[in-house]
Amino acid sequence: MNYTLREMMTIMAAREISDGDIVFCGTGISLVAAMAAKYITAPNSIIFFETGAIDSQLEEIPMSVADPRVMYSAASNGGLLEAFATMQNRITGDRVIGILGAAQIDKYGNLNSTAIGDYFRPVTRFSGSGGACDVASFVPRCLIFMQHEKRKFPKKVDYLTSPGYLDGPGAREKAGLMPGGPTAVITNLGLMRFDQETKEMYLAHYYPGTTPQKILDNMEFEVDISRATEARPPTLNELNILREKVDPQKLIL
Amino acid sequence: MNYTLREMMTIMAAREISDGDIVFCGTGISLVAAMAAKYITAPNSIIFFETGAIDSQLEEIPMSVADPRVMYSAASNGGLLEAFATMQNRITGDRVIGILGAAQIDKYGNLNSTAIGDYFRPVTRFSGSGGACDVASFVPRCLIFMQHEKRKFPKKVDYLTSPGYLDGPGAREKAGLMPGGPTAVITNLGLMRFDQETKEMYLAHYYPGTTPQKILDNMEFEVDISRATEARPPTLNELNILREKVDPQKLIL
Amino acid sequence: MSADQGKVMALDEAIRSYVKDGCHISIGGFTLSRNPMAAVYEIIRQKIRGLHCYAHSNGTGVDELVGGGCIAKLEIAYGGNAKSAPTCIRFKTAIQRGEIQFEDYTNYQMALRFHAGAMGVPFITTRSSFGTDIVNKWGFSKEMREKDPKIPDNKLVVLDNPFGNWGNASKVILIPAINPDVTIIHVQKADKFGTCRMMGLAYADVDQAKAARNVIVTCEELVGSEELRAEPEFNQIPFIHVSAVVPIPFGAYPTACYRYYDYDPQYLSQHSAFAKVDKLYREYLDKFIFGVKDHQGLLNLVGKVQLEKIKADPRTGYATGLDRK
Amino acid sequence: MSADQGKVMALDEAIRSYVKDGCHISIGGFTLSRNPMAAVYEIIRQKIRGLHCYAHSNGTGVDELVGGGCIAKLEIAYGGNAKSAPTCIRFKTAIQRGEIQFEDYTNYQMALRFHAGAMGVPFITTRSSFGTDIVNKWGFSKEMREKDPKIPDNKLVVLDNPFGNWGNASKVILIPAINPDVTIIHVQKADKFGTCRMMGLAYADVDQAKAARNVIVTCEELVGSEELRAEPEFNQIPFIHVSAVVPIPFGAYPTACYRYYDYDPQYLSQHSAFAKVDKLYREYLDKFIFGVKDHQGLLNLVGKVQLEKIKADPRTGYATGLDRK
Repeated sequence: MNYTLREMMTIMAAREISDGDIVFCGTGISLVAAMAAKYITAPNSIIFFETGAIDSQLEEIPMSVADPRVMYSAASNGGLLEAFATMQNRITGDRVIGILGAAQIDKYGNLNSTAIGDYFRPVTRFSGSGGACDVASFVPRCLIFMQHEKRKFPKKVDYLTSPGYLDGPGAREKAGLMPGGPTAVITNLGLMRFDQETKEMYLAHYYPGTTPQKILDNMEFEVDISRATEARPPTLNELNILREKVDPQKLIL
Repeated sequence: MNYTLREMMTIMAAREISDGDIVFCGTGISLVAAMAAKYITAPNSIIFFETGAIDSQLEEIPMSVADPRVMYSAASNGGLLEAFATMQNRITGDRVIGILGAAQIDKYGNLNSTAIGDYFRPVTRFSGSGGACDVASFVPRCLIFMQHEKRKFPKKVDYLTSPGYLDGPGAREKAGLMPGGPTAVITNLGLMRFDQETKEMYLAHYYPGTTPQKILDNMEFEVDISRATEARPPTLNELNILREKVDPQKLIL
Repeated sequence: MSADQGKVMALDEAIRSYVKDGCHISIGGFTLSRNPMAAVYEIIRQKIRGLHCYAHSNGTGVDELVGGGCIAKLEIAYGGNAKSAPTCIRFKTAIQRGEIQFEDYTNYQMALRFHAGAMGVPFITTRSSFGTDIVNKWGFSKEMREKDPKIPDNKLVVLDNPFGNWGNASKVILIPAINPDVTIIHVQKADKFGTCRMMGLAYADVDQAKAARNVIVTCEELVGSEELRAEPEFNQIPFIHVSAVVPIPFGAYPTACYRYYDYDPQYLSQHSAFAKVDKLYREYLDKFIFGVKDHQGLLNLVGKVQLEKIKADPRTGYATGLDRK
Repeated sequence: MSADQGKVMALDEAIRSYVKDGCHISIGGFTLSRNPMAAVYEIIRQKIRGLHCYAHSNGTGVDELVGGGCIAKLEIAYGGNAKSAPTCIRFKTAIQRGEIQFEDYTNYQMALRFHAGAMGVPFITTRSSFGTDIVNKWGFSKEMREKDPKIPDNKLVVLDNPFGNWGNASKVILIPAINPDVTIIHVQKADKFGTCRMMGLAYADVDQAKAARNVIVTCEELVGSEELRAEPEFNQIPFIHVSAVVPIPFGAYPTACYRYYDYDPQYLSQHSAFAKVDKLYREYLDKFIFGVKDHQGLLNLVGKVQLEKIKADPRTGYATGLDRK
């Protein structure tokens, strides 16, 4: 069966979402994954946006978290304060799974979405945290989308925008953060998780057609590949959902 | 012309309100004073309540600041957080005049509305601060309604619920409070103000039919009476406003 | 819980499930408006004991809980209830007799404490109450605080402003968050999943709900989700915060529910007369609370004629011209 | 100002009165929705310089202010604008060239900073960003901060929880309040005194307005006070916070205004193409901003056909089926 790598990534993420989860979404592929999950594994998951929309009825794909499409028929339309409080608050926050992206990630899952090079005179400036640092600070589980390229998996991020496990076991708690941290990094080549003990990234799954070694070749730091298995490709049903129900206009995929 | 002492007190308070003031109101006589001011000196004053109603259209007199009558046709109906922020915030807070009452007041205008006797096993327990301490902490001007009785003007209040000038000049600032403090104490016998320098209460006006000495006899502490003049009684117009426009049902007066 | 039914429950079941002896509780509303009175009376009826109650100015409801013997500890800003009880009578009596432990705050502070709880921070800042006994007199001792993990170690903390004179403030007061085990509110409209639409003033209901581990919503009307979702910006509480939804017409009676009914001045002033005398108050409880099966039973005692009198005028939202003397 | 007219002003007069060279400013909206674009373009047209701008994610508006040369200092959480500019192009260019001073925060932190400003406290608490460069890297140096009384002495402060482990938090981050000299927001409906009704998401507009010394409200429709006062609980901003009211249909264009019109994907993607090349961007400014007298002039260049395409569908509130590729 034919499928694109973006479709594969989307399905890998969708499978990480459990029924009843409150899914913090950005736009693009992360949103498509959250929308797909509602048809696949998690019919009662709730999509919500940092702008304050909760359980939006997404008849069309929003291009921004402030897109009027997120406002339509939501359970409530609040504002930024309410949205982030939902995550900072342990009562609702513990039910949230975040989906983030970044320009760089290190082996502890720390993210850079601010700048490459010097902070004051960067080679490349990106958008900055937005709500990413907040989400990464607050919620117990995070999925991270990345493109697998050496420069995007450096030994040290140029700017630490959003906390992963900082510098290893116990570091989040010591710094003052809530427990939590990234649960999976989903790239165009495979899916990585973090070791329970060391908090270091390891390869959990490689996609059909690639190899653990090829993945290592695309990272600056080394990860354990001993636990890696081949990922299960998207099913026909999953692909139909993506293509027919979630993004029929092909805005994202 | 005949008038009651409560009418006199109400008019004395109403005259303290300037046009454009935002008037923080409780209920009872303080509310009637604020309503009367809109007909007399301050047509553009704005009545607002700690419950969050701003510029309510008071067709009937509310019996509580949570009475549905304060909600009708307001500019906005918020909540407690918004109401108190309006006063704590210097931008709007500096325009607010508060009207309070209490069980005890000392010479620096500190108020007790919590308990007489020991805090833990009081002889008489009152309602407590409500929003009074907040208002007294935040706003630059406060009017205070009191009954003139010795036990209500003690040397020291049994419990300091709402700050006046604490223990004198500079004490508010030293404690961390914003500048401000009570501007007038209006009783059934006269009107007291606070000396610019000493921050101590002094008698500014005594009502027709009473004397400064009689007022002194009704206080535990001594106040300067050298500046006292006789108060101007309510005019016919003022009385008509009270009786016909503000409280025709005689719920308060 | 089936999807069809959503979170809809009977009141007695909801109270039994979420309001346990000794739990920390807050109720919505303010003085004589939108208190969840049906729920309050059910708590009394179920003889729940030892509650730790957080209140800003929840007059009618908290006074009944005190009078009903349900409350052991009370953190409160205001125990008054308008003309019929400038100081709530059972509250006053209980404190004067040393029957409950209590601690005083201000209304803004209590609202901020719920706000901090809803936000998920341990404390929040204010500039209210410097130099007063609100700061200096603690109702709960340091020892008691340190022994009980459900009470913060300090009542309030004064902190020098670490940002210099930013905001023209040399100091601030830090006040600890509240996260009740359960909050009960009464709203005009809710759907079966718990999304709420309140009309008129919201007081501190939204933060009280969002701060709580469990939330019981009683409502005048159970409406379809599509009605509420037509204007999501006016739904103050989304369903994710709510544990149980209980439709109860007149669920705030004898307090007011804006656009539905006014407070009942007759019930409240009779209540005050009863509350002043222990024996009469016991008789009142026996007749109006223990003597009936549920809130409808109380409403039956009050009678249709009286309920008709307090019906809200559609223009003003209250009972225009109601005799309130 | 006469009572008849309320606070209604022409846009150029409102900008001239309240937006001065070097003043501290914030604008409402979020990325491609409800930015006060007519006001932004008027600021550029009036060649106001040296602004200190506070932004969470005010994508379109802030990027134009940067591109228009109006901003000297920028405190910001997010400089992105959806598909057409994942990183806002003039923002990116200005930072890479060292043309503006800037400092990074998170979206929640910026929202909280406005909240603290609205509340009137010098700082507020959060648990976001421990251990990150948001805390460790300051855009504005300690020296610069101490010299400028309009910038707080610290970017952020980490404080040990003085309430023990209350809230399961060992530490908190304190973030300083923002009180802009002026905030400009665009809303769906306002009355002539400045009471506002927003539809859809409010973002952080309410706190941005309440935190500011002066507030300019631009609105799609100027409506009678009685219309807004029929449901006061849904008016997010009462008039007491507002200095000027400017009715401007399509005042948020090319960003969206829920229930009125969608964002214009065509304008935004063309804009991105212009923004990538200095010369083209100058030509764009010359034609669309400086080349027209006012916002209506810009709308005329865009043309009625295009504006018709983005008109909101009454059911969904946006332009259903709009080509957004």
